[in-house]
Amino acid sequence: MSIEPRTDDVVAQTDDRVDRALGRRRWAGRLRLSQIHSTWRQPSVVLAMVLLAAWVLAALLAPVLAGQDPIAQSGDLYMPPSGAHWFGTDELGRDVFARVVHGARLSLPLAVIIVACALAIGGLLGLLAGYLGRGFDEAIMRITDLVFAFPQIILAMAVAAAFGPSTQNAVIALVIVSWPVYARVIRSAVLSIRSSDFLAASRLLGVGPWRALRKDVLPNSVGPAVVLATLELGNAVLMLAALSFLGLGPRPPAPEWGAMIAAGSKDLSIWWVSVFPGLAILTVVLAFNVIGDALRDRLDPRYAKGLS
Amino acid sequence: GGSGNGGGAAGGSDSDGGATQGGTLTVSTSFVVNSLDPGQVYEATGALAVHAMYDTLVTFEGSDVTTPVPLLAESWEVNDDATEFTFTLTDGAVFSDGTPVTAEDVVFSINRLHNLQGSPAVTVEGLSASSPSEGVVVVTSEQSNPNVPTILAMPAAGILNAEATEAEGGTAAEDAASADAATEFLNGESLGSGPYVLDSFDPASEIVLTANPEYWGETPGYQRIVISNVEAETQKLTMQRAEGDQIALDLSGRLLEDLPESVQVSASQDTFYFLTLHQDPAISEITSNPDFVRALRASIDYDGLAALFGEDALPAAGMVPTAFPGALPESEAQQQDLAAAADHLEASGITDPTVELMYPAITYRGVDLGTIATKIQFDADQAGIEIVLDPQPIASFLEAQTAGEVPFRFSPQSLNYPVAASLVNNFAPGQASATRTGWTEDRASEEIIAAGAAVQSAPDAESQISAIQDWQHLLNEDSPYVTLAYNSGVVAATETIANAEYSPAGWQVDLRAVAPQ
Amino acid sequence: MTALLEVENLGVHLPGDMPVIHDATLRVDEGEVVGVAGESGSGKSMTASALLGLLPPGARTSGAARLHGVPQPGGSGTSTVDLLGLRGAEWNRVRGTEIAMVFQDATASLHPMLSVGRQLTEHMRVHLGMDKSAARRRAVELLDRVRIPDPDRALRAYPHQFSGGMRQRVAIASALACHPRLLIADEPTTALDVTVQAGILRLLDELRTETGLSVLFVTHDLGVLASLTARSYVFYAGRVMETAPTPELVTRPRHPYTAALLRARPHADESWDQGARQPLQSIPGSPVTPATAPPGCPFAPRCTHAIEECTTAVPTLSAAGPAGHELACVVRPDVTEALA
Amino acid sequence: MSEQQAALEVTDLEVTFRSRGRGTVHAVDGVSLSVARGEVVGLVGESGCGKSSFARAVVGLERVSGGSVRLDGREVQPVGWRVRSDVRVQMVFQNPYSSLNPRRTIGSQIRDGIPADVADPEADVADLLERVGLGAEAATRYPHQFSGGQRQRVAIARALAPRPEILIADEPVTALDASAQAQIVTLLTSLVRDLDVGMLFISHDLALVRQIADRTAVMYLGRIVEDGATDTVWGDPAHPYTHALIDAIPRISAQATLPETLAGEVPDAAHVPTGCRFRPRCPSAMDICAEDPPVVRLGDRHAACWLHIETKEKHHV
Amino acid sequence: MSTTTTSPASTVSRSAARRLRVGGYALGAYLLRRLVITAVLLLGVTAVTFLLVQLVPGDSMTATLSEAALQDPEIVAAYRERWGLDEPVHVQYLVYLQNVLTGDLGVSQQTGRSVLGDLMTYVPATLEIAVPAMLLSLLIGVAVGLYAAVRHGRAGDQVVRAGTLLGLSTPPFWLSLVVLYVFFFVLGISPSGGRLSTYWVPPEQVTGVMSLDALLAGEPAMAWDAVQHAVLPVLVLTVLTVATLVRFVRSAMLEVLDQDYIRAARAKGLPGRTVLLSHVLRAGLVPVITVSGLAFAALLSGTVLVEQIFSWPGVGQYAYRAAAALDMPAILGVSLFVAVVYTVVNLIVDLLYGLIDPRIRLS
Ligand SMILES: Nc1ncnc2c1ncn2[C@@H]1O[C@H](COP(=O)(O)OP(=O)(O)OP(=O)(O)O)[C@@H](O)[C@H]1O
Ligand SMILES: Nc1ncnc2c1ncn2[C@@H]1O[C@H](COP(=O)(O)OP(=O)(O)OP(=O)(O)O)[C@@H](O)[C@H]1O
Ligand SMILES: [Mg+2]
Ligand SMILES: [Mg+2]
Repeated sequence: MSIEPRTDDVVAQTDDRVDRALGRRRWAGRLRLSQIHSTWRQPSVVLAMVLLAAWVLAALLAPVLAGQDPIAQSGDLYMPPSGAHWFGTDELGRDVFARVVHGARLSLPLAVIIVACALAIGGLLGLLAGYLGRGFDEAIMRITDLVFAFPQIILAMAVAAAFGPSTQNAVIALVIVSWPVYARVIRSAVLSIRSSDFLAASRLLGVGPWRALRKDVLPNSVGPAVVLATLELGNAVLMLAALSFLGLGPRPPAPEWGAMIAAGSKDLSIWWVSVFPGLAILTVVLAFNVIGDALRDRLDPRYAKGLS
Repeated sequence: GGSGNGGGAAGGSDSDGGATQGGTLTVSTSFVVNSLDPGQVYEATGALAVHAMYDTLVTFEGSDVTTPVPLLAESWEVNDDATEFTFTLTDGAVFSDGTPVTAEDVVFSINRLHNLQGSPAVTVEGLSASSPSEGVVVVTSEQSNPNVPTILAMPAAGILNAEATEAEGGTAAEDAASADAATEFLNGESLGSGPYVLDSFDPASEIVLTANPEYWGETPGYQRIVISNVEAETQKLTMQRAEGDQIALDLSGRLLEDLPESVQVSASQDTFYFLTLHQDPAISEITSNPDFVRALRASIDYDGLAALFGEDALPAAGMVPTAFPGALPESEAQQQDLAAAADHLEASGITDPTVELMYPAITYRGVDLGTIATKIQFDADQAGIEIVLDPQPIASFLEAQTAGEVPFRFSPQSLNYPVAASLVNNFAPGQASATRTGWTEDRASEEIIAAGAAVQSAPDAESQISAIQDWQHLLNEDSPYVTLAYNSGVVAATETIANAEYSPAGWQVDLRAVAPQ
Repeated sequence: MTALLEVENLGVHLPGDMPVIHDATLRVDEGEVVGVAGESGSGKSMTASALLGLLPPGARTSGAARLHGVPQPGGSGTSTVDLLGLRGAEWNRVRGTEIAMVFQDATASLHPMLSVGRQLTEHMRVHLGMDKSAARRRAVELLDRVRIPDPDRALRAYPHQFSGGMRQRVAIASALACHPRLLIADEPTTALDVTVQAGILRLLDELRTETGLSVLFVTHDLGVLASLTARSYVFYAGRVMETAPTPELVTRPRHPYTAALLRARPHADESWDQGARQPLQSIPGSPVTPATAPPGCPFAPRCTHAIEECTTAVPTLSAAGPAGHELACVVRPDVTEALA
Repeated sequence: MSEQQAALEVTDLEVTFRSRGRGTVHAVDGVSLSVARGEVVGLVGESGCGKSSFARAVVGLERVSGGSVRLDGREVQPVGWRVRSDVRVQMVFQNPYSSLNPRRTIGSQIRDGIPADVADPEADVADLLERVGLGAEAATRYPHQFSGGQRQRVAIARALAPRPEILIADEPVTALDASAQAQIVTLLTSLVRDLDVGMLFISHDLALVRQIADRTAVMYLGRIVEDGATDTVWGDPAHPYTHALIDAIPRISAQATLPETLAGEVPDAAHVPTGCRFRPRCPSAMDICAEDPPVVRLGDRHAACWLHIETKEKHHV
Repeated sequence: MSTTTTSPASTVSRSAARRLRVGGYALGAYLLRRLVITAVLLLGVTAVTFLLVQLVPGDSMTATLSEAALQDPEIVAAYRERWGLDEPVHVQYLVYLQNVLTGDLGVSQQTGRSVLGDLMTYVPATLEIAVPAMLLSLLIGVAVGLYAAVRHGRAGDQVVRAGTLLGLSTPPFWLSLVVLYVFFFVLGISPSGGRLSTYWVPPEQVTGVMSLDALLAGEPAMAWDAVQHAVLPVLVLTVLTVATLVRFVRSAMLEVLDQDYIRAARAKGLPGRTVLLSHVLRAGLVPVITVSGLAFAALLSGTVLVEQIFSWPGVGQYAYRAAAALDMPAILGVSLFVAVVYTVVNLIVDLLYGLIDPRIRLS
């Protein structure tokens, strides 16, 4: 008998466990359309989709829906919610309802832009890091380590402060702090594909490394990225609001939710100025989280059991 | 040991001091304090604390900033052309370490202030001090300046213990700006002769003063004063549920509404808010266009804007806030006139102008400057002027402002010292602020240059007042400044406090005088 | 021989109303090694789990599973317990002390972070009321019994420090700790090499002869079944297809399914030494589960002997031939010939 | 069979892994083996003995640290950063679920392997699918629409697409059901014979290898201990390890008989015994076994064992 | 947060994987390797921050010097020399590094005090709310996560799931405002902000933790007051962290519950509580520890906004003020501090692994 450590499989198992605990799923299956369909049938997901659809609609139809100009300083200042102003008016007499509704036109597209940029940058770097390995991988991973060593909000704040407050700079700051997550997730997906038999088989058939990257690696690593991106959409809305709250977001008079909360926070007695935009953020982020969560469950059969 | 009690009853009850002395006074204000070195202090909270720790030659009482009264100087004389001021020091004044205050200390302090070249040094530009004999200090001004006593009442002119300061690396020599190393020490310990001494200074949260046991004058009102860094909205909540002796300093406008009856409020309109438009066409073709400035001036809804500050703010009539002699009467307040704005805009020859408005992203006296800027943006838009807002961190704003290349900016302004003429020294063509907006003498009308000179050369207070009013009328016609509104400095205090009066002198409330009732 | 366990018409439905076991009937006598065979997914493990109350949460059972001779809680006399009726803490009367289980993957069935000693002794202390040192002494005995060298050292070691075969021995030792009368072994050798498998099979056989332990041995390898068990059940789609004494079952199967299974495997039988090489014969089609099974006999679609009736009538298990040979088949063709 | 001209010639192949904490593992340590066209060679051995490492090294998926792999005298090109132009050696993997790209159609995956000069690749794909017993319409479907056995058929079709001369099958049926196993094995052997392709069939199911292989090689701890015609190897094993393997197989018989056990366990590949690696477990170990055993030729087979050294002549290969 | 979820989630596959590969080599070598990695990381942090500060348009000079002084090139030059602003960027960086190595983080331009001194004042304040919040989150996280895992798929689990999603979706600054509004403004049962009611003379700083220092000073009433001030910030930080933790604990425990060794433990007839507490919990703790390390880092970043609203004089507020004032030494100091915390926490996490999991015990 041998009482000796068998490190290899131990390490492999433990790695795997940690990965899973961190939500970094080793990508095995694929996200099928049918799975998405059945995901969509859960009541919570349906609710989240409806909520999200409502927000998208609100964003699209904001001018019609809001009834009032979100930047017109036409009303009395600090009016509590009433029939004329459903959510009251703010410190400049603007209609809070109109501003909350118009806020969606800002937060939703910006969140999408942030996530798309971060996904593009992080995805590409992660893909190459996982596929090329060695020096490039090492370099990318050290850079991501570096970004992780800063708390997200502090780094974003520093970047935004350094470049000056504006929509564009807030987006840049948030892309800078969020791309590493994608790089990591895609990289670990790619790593598992890199050692997969189907990639080996492809290469054995004479498929070149770059074609294999495109045909075999890329399509199989988008799944986790899609899930992550959905969850990160919510996070992007939150972070953008946080930056705005600190005065580092879109410039006034843009009806940004975080900035609106900041305005309301100056005086607690006018609670409506901050409560409604807060609820707006909450519902949007919640919708993204519920959907992302359900997608993640779908990707990982371990969780799916409890849902059906 | 702690003098407070957990029961929440007034901390003002006395535990171990004299019968008239209170326990702890809490002053809540939202602050960014850079230094408690008199030679460096330049913002309101620093001035508040420094004023309590450092005696000056002369001072003001209560809210009256017109008549300097003796403090370390028991009397003073001025020569005819107001260039030489001779102060005779009082006997018996001692520093907190017990050493007597001498003329050397005064000379040292004034010269150090000058040579440090810190922010407050502007006020003593052209002044120098010397001591011809024991107990006598002579301050000379390069130009005639009747306001020297007022300047020397400012906290920055607080008298330091020269020997002790030098021991900590301080110097009053010419090269003080680079050689002086006492500031760091002074941020932890005070070296003055005032009724309070510095106990601790935490730039983020609080400044704690304790009564100076060696104080040579009357026993200070409290054993301990805590100047606490509290956001305006929280100050309001604190006042609503005040426990103990509390003063709040940022409760202006709306925040004053529905405070308990018992809270005493004292206010004085000593601040103005204004827009500055750069006059150099190389910087901006638009802002340097006088008709454009007029169009903008006419587009502002002054009443509505003042309302944003709260009930007791006023639309501006001229540059001098109402707290000071020389302010224009309320009846002359500017009015919105969109038709005129349109005419001016047409006259300017500029169509669809777009300008970027830079301002510091801060809350000042409980009012978010972004809110005001947004209102300006909205009003200008009514007149067809598009304004893009550019909020900047305060440091960036100051840097850009100093660089003098900002086309269009918005900021609050208070006086360097509580005399309206100090504005002329700063804003008249060719003066410091004017230069930064490209308003050189060749770009200004002779008339306005002459009006400014008239203020400076006014022989007495009365003629100075009318001169400054004329000057303001001219500014309203044609200048790079659009003065928007006056706002009050406010002191809100619990009913248990006496002498909690707002002073436009720069220190907001005289902590030396505040005492339990 | 007296019956130890009698399972009658066991049915198991997983949550979502998915049937996985259908009317399974089986029996284990005292001191008997009984085999259960069948293709993957035929419900072998589910049957084993049902007997220990380890079905996935939300699973429903029907039928009965009687365990005889269970000591009364008070300590006087014995009684029969219906395993399917046990709830919550009641199971602790049976688990470990009456029925113990060995799982397929020994690596997975030992806690990776607890020492072997702890895993061997903790239930002894609970069930047998032993103190630490007594439990340890017994653990050493057990390890010795399952041929683990240097048991003292082994007690302090952790599972990852052992090889696969050794881990399975440790798992067996742990299962035997509280003197169970029935050991359920769910494919305990499938993951092991043949040489290691041989050792485990021998160990189980020794335990049976020396201690009179009953074993319910689950496997999909008919060869393993033949070498160890006295009687066997063949499962298909959650049903018992055929049962007989093992030698009879593997040499003279009656059910077309059993015969097909035997034909599909490489011939490591008596003809081995003659070196006969015959082509392998696969079963057409693919296995079904109770959920996807057609009406009638679940094997009918793949059965070469199927007739019209097979697709309608569900065959039940009934006697066929000598001593305990039963099968569930309507046609009952003579399938033995084809094996030769 | 040894008269046949061997297509694949592996000589003294070595594969080494270095891992932290375990040291260097010589997973394959000087293995020589040949496979001729139309021939099925079985490779058996216990878990961890290096079968997969050998297979992957042969096709070029694993870095070779010694020896050579030649096909018709030409080095086999390893899989690297260049497009692999020589595709005459192909592989079928163990796990049918992970060896197909879940996101591409079957057809597109097979087409990857069709030589560029084929006029109608689609027809070729259809033909391959028919050959492995799937309809041509399978080409448009995705892997998840197939069962494990069917997927393995697809994998075989794919491996055959570039007209390989040698097929390496690494435990191709281990993950399958008994009946699916029979189907796949039958399919593989018949295809190999029809197309005159050589096949290295790796398995730990000795009975299965015996059933289909022309020649069998037995591997222990990174080395071949015996190889020769299947019937000879299984009928009269020359190496004690082969003997032990055969005796450990459970048999079906009317009398229940327990399989024979083999003492001890496979040592850790990072710390192999000196001399004959089987020595610590060998029932017939002798003093001389402390030295590396010679490879002895015994008629139509070889065995690396000292037992045969007195009687038979000595061969060093 | 994405560590939080996810975000946290979010998030360190590489280092997690690497740090586990420790089975074979000795603790000394391992620690040495970690130290090198940490040093490189810290170097990177300083470099990045430094670069960022160079990008900033303003510098502190204008905020400090008067206009007249700014016009005077001599004074400007003297000032630049004093703060080292006259050197080329890379020299400035090297000077800074040299100072850092000797423990001198420079003088904050905003507070005029040594950055190290500032950190010593503000860090304990932050820890005073961060540590209780973390402990509370762990406690609740493990308990609720375990509960949800055990009730997998049932009503209890769904409720927990909904709750955690809600927690993850709540903007922290908004939540702070809401609790302040409710507990202070409406109900009046909590103090408004700060660490201590002003009528107390703060105790001498011993531990830096206000309530402890008050107790040491023999003032239980003051300690109680300090505790009351900490309640709301701790509450908000807990809500923010606990959601992430619950989700991780739940999934980790679910995974463990699914393992054969848990079935084996139950098959042995061990009481349910024993199985849960000594078998499930133990195995599930490994990933939970990893996540706790990350969650603590996320929590520290959450303090920026929370401290802002509760006027809590901690590092978060310090960082915000430093960023707003572009106070270079302070920004660098905070970044270094956070990076050190990050790496130290990760190191502790790694060492804890070794304690819990014998498979990766350091030899
Ligand atoms: N946790 C589960 N949830 C849902 N279905 C399950 C679960 N476990 C098993 N099944 C299904 O139950 C049926 C019986 O499974 P069981 O594990 O008993 O088969 P088995 O005969 O043991 O197979 P194997 O030889 O693969 O171990 C199968 O159809 C399987 O798909
Ligand atoms: N990538 C690798 N890194 C380190 N060691 C490896 C690696 N791959 C294989 N090994 C080691 O090499 C040895 C041979 O492994 P290999 O997979 O070739 O064996 P095998 O005979 O195929 O086993 P199995 O029957 O389990 O598939 C084993 O000890 C294994 O641990
Ligand atoms: Mg099973
Ligand atoms: Mg293998």
